[in-house]
Amino acid sequence: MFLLMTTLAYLSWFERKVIAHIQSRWGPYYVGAHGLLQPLADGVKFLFKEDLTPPGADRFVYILAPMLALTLAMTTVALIPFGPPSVQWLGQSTLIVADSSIGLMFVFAITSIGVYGVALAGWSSNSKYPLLGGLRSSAQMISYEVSLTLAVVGVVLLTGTLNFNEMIAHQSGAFWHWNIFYVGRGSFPQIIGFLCYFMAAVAETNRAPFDLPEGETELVGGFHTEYSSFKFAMFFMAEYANMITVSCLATILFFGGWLSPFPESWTFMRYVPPVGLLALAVYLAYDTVVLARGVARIQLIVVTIGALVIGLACLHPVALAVIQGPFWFLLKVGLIMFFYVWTRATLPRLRYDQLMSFGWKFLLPVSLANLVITALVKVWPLLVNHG
Amino acid sequence: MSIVPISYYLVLSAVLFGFGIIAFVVKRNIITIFMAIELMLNAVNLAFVAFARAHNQLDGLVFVFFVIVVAAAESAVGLAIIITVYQNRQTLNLERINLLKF
Amino acid sequence: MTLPFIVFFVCAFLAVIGALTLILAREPIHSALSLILVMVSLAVLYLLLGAEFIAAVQIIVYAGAIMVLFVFVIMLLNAGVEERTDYSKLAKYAGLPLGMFLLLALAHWMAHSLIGQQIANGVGGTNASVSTRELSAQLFQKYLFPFEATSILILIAILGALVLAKKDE
Amino acid sequence: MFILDHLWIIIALPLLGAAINGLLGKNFSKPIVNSVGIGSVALAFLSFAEAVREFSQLSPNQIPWVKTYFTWITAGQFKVDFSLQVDQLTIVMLGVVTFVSLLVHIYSTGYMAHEEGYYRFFSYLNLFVFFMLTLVLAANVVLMFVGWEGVGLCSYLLVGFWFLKQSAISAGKKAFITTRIGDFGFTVGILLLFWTFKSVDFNTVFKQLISGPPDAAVSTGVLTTICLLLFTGAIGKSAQLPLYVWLPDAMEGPTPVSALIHAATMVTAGVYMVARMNPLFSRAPFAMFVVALVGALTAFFAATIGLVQTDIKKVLAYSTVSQLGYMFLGLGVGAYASGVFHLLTHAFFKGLLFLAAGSVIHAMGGDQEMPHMGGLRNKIPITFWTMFIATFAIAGIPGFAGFFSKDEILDAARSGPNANIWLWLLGLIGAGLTSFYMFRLIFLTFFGKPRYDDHKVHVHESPRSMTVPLILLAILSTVGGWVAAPHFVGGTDYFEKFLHPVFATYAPAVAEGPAEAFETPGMILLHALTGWPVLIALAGLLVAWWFYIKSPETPKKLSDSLRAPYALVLHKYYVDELYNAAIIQPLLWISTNVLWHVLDETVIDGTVNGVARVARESGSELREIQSGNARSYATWVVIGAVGVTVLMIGLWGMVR
Repeated sequence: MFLLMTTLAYLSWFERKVIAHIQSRWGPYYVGAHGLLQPLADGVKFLFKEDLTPPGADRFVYILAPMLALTLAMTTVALIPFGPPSVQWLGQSTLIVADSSIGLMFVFAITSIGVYGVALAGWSSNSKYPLLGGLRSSAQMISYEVSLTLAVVGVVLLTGTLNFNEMIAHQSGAFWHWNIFYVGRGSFPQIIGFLCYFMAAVAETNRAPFDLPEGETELVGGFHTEYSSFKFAMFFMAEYANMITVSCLATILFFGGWLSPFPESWTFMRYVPPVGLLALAVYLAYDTVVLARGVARIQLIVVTIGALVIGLACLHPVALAVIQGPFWFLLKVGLIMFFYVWTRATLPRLRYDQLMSFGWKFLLPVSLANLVITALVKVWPLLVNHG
Repeated sequence: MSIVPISYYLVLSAVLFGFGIIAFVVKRNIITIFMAIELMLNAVNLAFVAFARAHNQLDGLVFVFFVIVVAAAESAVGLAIIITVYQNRQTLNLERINLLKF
Repeated sequence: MTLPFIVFFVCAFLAVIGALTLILAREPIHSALSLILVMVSLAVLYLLLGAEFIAAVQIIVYAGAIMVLFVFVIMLLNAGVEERTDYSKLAKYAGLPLGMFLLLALAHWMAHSLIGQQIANGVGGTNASVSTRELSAQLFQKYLFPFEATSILILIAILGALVLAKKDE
Repeated sequence: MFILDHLWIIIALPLLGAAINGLLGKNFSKPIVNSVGIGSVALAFLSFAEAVREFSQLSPNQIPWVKTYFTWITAGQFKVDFSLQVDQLTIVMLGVVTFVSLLVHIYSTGYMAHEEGYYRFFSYLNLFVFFMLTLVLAANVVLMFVGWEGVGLCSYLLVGFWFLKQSAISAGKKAFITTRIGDFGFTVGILLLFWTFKSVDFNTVFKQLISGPPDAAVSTGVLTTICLLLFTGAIGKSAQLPLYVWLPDAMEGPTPVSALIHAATMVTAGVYMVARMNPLFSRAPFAMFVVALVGALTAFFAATIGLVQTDIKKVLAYSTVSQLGYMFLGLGVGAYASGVFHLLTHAFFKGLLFLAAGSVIHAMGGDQEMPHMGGLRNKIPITFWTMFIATFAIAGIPGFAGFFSKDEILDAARSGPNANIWLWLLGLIGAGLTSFYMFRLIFLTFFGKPRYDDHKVHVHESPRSMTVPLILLAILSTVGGWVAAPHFVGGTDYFEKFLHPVFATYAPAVAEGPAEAFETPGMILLHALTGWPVLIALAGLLVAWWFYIKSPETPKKLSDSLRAPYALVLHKYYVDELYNAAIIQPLLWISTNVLWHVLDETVIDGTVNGVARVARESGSELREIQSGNARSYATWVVIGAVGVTVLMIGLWGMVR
């Protein structure tokens, strides 16, 4: 849990950093080396800010909304397998909290409920901008959820299961076995599917360029305008949590989850994770020596040592075995997150009608077509064999 | 897993259904009444699933599936109707919408 | 008191509370929320009954789509507190008692229904959770025609909704 | 075996034509209508020819050739297929129908040229052909009945073709209703047939006749009843006593219609039906006798009425009736082949007569009264000659078609299996009368000095489209007879042999078929007597000549001297009046006083109004409930639910 929270927090840091660099700025820098303590500071700020509720707001709903948003957003993570079920700890696989035979559907179920958070928030704080924002964002989420699901169904067709682990197992082999690339008998590479999924996901999580509900310029921050301090933080985190969920899903569905991108035969590839960590450690060490001053230096030393220790620990065979899955998984997720941020940083915001027409008139048909083609390709061998 | 007697589920569904009916009669707001209907449907679904479980056969589940689909369609149309009614009469109170008069 | 019992009673309790609030709440949105509560707890019950797929569908469609629609309409029409009019004397006086009667009668009936007892004697005790595969097989073989029919129904519903909701010039 | 495998084509063609003309014809130009109408029938005729070719290649055990296309009706045991059948009889009828109707179509293009609703006429004609072919090809009674009613409908439509003319309309109605009386019997007959044999398929039924039906309860009585009922249908359709009255009135229709429907084809449907049902009839002697009797009487009476008619078409109508009588006589005495043969020849010469009459009327500019004619033979030679030949044929002058057929019938009546001398006598006299009134017609029309004034009427020969059919038919009425020239005139009697299987296959074991009848020793005597009809025919000729050429005043004198019988005959034995007084008036009275005033006004209206009143008042009470408040409705629903629940729990308690 705590881990998740911090991840979320640091996600914001990560984002700001990336955007900053993309926009050739330094981004958060002063709080700790590379602003590594920035999230902490933010958190503290959120906590100690005054929590005010707009008059005439429906208190119950007003409080309920952000909780709903955050809890739901984080629940989904429970269903995500971070590593192979083979990794056992106290008799049950540790890297997935709850393994359901139809995990995918549950994820969708929960995300679908996620709308309420937004909608209710917009409604309960009775003032028109939030209301509009709420309406818009919920409408947007609903309409994009359709194409999201459709895009995913393609994969479900290929793998023929709703269970994450089975899906991943289905993609085992090197990276050209992943659903997104794999071309084979009765299999249609889901590249289009992925693109649809990604766009839909971006919209689903109300991220730029689909983030009108929160368009500061027109809606003064959208549905959570009225929210302050910790509740706001909840929404904030919920958003990132959703991002994580979505990219995890993408990883699982299209990029073979925790599988290594390389064939089994390349055993030396197993040493990539520790080596990477050690490299990081080295870099940090260099930082420590050359750049950092004062508190930052101490802090950097800590981090460096941490990385060093972990990296070395990972060289131990058991740990090596354990680390494989999560490492690759997190790496892929990280990459996708990077994409996210990238898009946000580069693309301009759409207009609302554009957004809707894009969702219904372009995304939906395309994903449908993709689905149909996939189904045909899947069924084709049968037909041929019969004919 | 389910060592809870089916009859419990049945009673629960009965109770929910009854509440649905009461809401159906007592409430004045069209939307709420509509929700009451949904509630009844849900209760029935529960009974269905329970029975399906009892007989260890899937038909009940399939029927639940159908019920849900139909409910979706129905609510779509119903809400559209409600919106139009509201546009025409500026009220959601069922008792102010007395067009069904001879 | 084993785990299923606890889960069951918790969910049942929640469901009943939800139903009650549905009746008592004067804000439509509260009713909607309580209804959502009912649905979710029902979904959990489905899980308990081993109908995973149905549970998921229940949440996705009911809680995720239908109720969203409701909330939506409520927000759209900005439905406030409902007014307590009593034009219908019949409903005013007869409604509640009849409903209560029906509730109790059904509950009693169900409680003493043969099937309930028979299951209580452990027929349903087998904890095989229905696999989605079997269900879909049923759906697409035995119930293919109804399935298609419902799809058409949906289509019609969509059209109807469009026609109704579109602003007539 | 193309056509035989696709028999439906034959009947589909005219239907198609009818549909095209009927639906689109309004905007068609005449040539298109013609090509569609005639073309469809011509194609039907060709396919008939092809069918004959293929039929000739069938081995005897393949006959009757039955094709079942789909199951038409199924209700419990009652199962009717849409199945068509071809055997020799069918072939003959097919030939007659397709050929004559083809000619009539061609003829009509000339005759109807100046009429309103040209396309309508042709679509009706095609429709008629369609139904007639269905009737002929049907392999079971029900399908046959469809055709049967269909032709009735078409006859109604065509008789009432000039629906602005009151007489035409009423004539159409009369035709329809009178026939309906017979059809009622027919229907009951069909039901009884099914009830007895659990099938309506001809062949199934007939097989059962040979090998005893499932429940061996088919007594001769039942058979007789069935036959009589079916025969009532025939009486109605083929205008026999006592239901012949509609046919003369049916002459209100256009002449081609009279030629096709009321002379050549439809009216012979009854004959065909009886011939088709021969196995049944052969086993019901009494029914046979009735048939023969009715036939003979009709032949005689119709002939007598024909004597004094002045309307040229009426004369022909009555002669048709009497000729049909002959056919039934033939059937009745067991000479099915002869009956059918007469049907064939009659189709030729009577069709010819009507068409010629039509041409005469055409020439006279629509006037049908013979007293207004006279001396036309030079004006319209073709018409004259063809009609003359036809007259010879019908009068039974040796060598012409009618001679053979009629003589065969008379012979059969005299020495056939169930011969009856009295019937023979009736027939004989009838033959004399026939030749008399026919020649009377000829003389009145074509000989003597013109009794019309040239200024008003300008007589002209008809266009080729009308004369060609005349000539063709004339040829056939001349030589047509020889296909069946019986042995005793040295003929091969091909026709007899051809039809033999139809009537012999299911013939009862005891009574030997008519085919053998001619080999009986009585033949010798028979030959001696064959002179009789000839003589009497010639006698008729002479008398006619005497009356209307030699001394034209004799008829006047005669009619004056014996006024009563003359009037009697002139007014057709007052049959119409009789029916009017005996049936129609009482019916009217009952309908007005009982059905209308009592039953309808008091009982039915009373009930209806009472119900309405109850509804209204209870409604005005109940509307209080309709408060328009949906909540109340909801409550009502709940109340209902409670009721049901209480009920069910009660039941449940009982169940447990």
